[in-house]
Amino acid sequence: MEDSYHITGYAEHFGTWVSLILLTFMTVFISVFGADLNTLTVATALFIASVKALVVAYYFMHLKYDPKIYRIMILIVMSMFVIFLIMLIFDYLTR
Amino acid sequence: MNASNFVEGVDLSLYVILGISVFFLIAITFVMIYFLFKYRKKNNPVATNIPHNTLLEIVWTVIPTILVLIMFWYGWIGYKPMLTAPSDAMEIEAVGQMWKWTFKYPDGKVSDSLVIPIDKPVKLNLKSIDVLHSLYIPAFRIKRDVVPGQDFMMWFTGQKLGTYDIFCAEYCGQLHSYMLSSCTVVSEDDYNNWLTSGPNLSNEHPGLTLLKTNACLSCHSRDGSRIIGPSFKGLIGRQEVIIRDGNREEIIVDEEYIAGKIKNPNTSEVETYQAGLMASYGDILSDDDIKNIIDYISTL
Amino acid sequence: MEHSFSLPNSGHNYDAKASKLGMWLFLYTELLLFGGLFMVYMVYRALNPDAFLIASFNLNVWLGTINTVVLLTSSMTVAMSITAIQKGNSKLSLILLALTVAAAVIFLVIKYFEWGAKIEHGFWPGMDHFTNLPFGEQLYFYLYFFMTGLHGLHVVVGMVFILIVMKKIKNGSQNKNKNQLLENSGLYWHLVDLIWIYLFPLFYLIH
Amino acid sequence: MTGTSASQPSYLDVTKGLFSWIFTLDHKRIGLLYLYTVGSFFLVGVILGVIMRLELFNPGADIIEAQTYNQVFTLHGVIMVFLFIIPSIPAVFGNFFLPIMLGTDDVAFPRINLMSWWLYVIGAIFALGTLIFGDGPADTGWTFYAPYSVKTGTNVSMTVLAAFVLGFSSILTGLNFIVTIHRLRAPGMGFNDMPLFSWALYATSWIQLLATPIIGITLLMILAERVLGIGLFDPAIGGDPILYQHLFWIYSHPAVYIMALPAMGIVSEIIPTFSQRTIFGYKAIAYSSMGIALVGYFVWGHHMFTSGMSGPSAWIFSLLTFFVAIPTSIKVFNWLATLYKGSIDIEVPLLYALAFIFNFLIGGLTGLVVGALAADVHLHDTYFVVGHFHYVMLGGTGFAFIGGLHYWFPKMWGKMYNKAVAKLAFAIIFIGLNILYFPMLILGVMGMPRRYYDYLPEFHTLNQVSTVGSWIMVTGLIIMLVNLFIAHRKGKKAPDNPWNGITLEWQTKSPPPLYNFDKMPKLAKGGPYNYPNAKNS
Repeated sequence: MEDSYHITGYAEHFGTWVSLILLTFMTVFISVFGADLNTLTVATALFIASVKALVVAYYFMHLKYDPKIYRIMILIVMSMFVIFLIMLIFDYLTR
Repeated sequence: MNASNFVEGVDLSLYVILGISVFFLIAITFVMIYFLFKYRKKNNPVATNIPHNTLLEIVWTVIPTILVLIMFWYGWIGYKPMLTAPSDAMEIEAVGQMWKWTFKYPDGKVSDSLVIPIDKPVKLNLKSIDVLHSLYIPAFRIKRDVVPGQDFMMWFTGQKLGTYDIFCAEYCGQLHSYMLSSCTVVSEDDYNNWLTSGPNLSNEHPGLTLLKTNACLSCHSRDGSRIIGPSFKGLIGRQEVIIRDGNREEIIVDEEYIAGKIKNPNTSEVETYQAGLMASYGDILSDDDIKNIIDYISTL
Repeated sequence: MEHSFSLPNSGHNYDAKASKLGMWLFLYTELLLFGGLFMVYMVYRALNPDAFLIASFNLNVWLGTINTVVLLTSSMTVAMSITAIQKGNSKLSLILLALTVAAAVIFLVIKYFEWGAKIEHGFWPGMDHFTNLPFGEQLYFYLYFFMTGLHGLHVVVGMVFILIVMKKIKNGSQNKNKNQLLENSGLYWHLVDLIWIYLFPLFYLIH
Repeated sequence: MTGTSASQPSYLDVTKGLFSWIFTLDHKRIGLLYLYTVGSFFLVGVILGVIMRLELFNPGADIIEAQTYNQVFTLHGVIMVFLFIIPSIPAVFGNFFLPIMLGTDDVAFPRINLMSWWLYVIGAIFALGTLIFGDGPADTGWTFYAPYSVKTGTNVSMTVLAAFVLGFSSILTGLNFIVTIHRLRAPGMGFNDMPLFSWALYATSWIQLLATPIIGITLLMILAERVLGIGLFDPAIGGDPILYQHLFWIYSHPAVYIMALPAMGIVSEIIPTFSQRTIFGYKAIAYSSMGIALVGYFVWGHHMFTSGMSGPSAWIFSLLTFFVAIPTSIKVFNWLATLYKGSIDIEVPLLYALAFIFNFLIGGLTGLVVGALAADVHLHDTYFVVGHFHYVMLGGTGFAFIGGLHYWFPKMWGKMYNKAVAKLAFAIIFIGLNILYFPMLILGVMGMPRRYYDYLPEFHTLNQVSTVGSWIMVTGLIIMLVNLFIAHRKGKKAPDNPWNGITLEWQTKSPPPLYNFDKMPKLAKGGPYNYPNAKNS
């Protein structure tokens, strides 16, 4: 019954943390000092946020080592949500 | 001739879909009942397992797909022309409020029913001053929500002389079903005569006219009966219990209080009445108007 | 109750996988709960881009950044505590969880001062300064309070979860072989972090 | 009759007393708790509906005032949607039969299951509490459209809170079922060996799980707007009422499939059992449930064609709406084909299932009419829509619910009802339903808007016909209830497998023992509906 499961090492967690902190400072830096990027800042901020979210989900939340079904489910849920967003904003932009 | 230019497109889509639907309803019901008797236990004691049949399944996937695409198409072509009004359309402002329609013509004429010339495109600019309404003329097959804070429009061409009902189709509170009006399609000449005939003032008190045009009388009676808000009869000098900031207060209603309530109705509420239903009329009525209204109320 | 026959797949067995799956499903509902708010945010931001930009200058980016770092760190400690208990080191696991709770408290304290400053300056709905703002900026602050408030509530709930798990580790009912409750609280805590990862740029970083 | 020596007591006899019921962890008892509560609220909803029909018998004010009428139809909507239809089939029959059909002894989280029933009760108390607290029940319609729902003085806050709590209950039920289906199927039962009712519940559960949070947060925003004066949807302070409608329908359209899919699941169980042959196109039916669930998420905009939606958006939403019709029609054709060359036993459940197909066809096909953009402009918010969704909800889901009740009644209580009376009740309900709702379709085409307390004289006759229909239908419902009640009290003992079904619930005793099975159930070879007595083609 008991399947062997993957135990993530402390070092790996620490590495994840370092990369997340780096990404945080990157996004703050771009936003506060990189004003010449103009409208791109929103896109970059959201892009970096998504990278961070992915890192948290993959390593901290263990998705990387979980059965495939978990990744498929979250992919479906998130893409559904994104389609909601697109259809909603599409209505507002075409008015 | 149809009552409006949209009747044809709407009815066509309706008939196409209803036609297909009725066919399927009858056919499926018939087959169902036929099987029920043909394969009754008595007639067919041993059933046959048929797990599936690919060809049949493809057929009854593809045929409905084609049919719904046809239905969709008729729906779309009937709807598309409603989206853009012709540039030469006559513009009228249609205002919805609890529970009254008001139509404002370009040259200043105001009416609570719609009168339009035949064969001329009319564009209604829809405004709501309180909650959602929906202007619906069944005979013209058109309907459009009237949303506060949004500038929506609808347009149509009346093609047949006559008077048609206007309903409010979006639920808007207590007297929703009484928010009726009418649309009269008249000849060009009759329309011009109607337009130039002055407002039917006669000897009506200007304050009463204002109460009528602003739908005040939907909620406040003139004969002392209780509707949604307190009655106007004997209002000035009446003792009322109001609730202001959560405190009960007894006040004597005076002119200043009434003027204040017209401008900011929801700062206090009269006990046993619902607060929050009245919109502010500060931007709609001038100080002179308010004076006229109070003058009229004092005569009741 | 006498139970002479039992089925191999029974709803009464301890099933770590079922409980993990259940937790993930619950997280989806949380994501969509905030998702609804993100939709509102997106639409109002699209309708009032300038007002949102102006209003966002009222927030302190550095406090936001510190809070981000605090939450990320707490996520790491909670992840490590799971590693610790899986390796059988309950004590270390407890210490790491205590650190997580401490981080949560720090986060809430900073949030408290941030909100306090806003309210002191009259940005709370209904206050004088607030009612004089343009509609777009009012919406920004509505959403700011609503979304960070709801997020704060989740921080509190997550904290309570972790405290309960700590108690269970202490009395040994969460251990090397049976630690799904800890893992689930960890998942919940990471979700709180995930949501903050999006709230942070959306409110603080839209210069 | 009853089976083995190592027998456990029946789930009904294990323990006695009220507390053994309301704090039970047994999925069967929770299913019955749901049945009693859901059934009671259905009756309350019916009474409210009858009051409305009486008021509409003549134009003008008859028995109640306009304000009361508005509160009655709101309460009718809230009760029927949130307290009856959404929990009806999943929470009653899903709870009772999903674990048995999968060959296990309970759902994955029995305690969460009990909690979800309690949340349901709390939500119900909130919903009915509006009768006592505040300024009376909400008068907004069950849609709570802003800004009216923000302005009105009636107790919208409490109603909204009720819907929020009920949503939570619905989420927990869905979550429980998904995990149960993933983790607790009997050894050897793959996803494609599950009964179709489980498939339908699986699809439903995903909708409950993923759509409900959005209405939850939307209603919280309405609550915040009313209580704290936070202006998110009121245009007077910068909000957008159309956004409320978007958010509301993002949940409430998929919610329609929470109501419809389990009903289709029951019909997919009943038809093969009474045809005594395998169901036609198992995979097509199973996957079309998932297809409907998926596409159903992206069609919410069709409730807003006249509410200021942009042309291109309307185009997309209308097209997607029509795509929902395709998997639905596949199901109907499959059911029809299942009757072909069957050995049909015309029993009460089958009658309900076939009537379901008929009513659902009317409901679905009229749905196509309002899905078409041009026709919707005319028919939106008229009685056509009222007729349409009552055909789907009561004619469809309601009939499947009653059909399921007659199908599983002998299993649930081990008693059999009087079949002749049940058939009579069926006929009266079916006729009454059609007299009640068909005139509404015509009224809609004539242009009578919905939620009208009073109407113009030209709508008089059809309204009277409709009201008479409501009396007929209620008569039928009473006969049905009395019949079942008598059967429950002193019905003949029912055999374990009265319909000769082969899904797993028919392999255990009637009523089932505490842990559902006394011995390992045997899965049918070649799928759950492969009847051993039938010829193979």
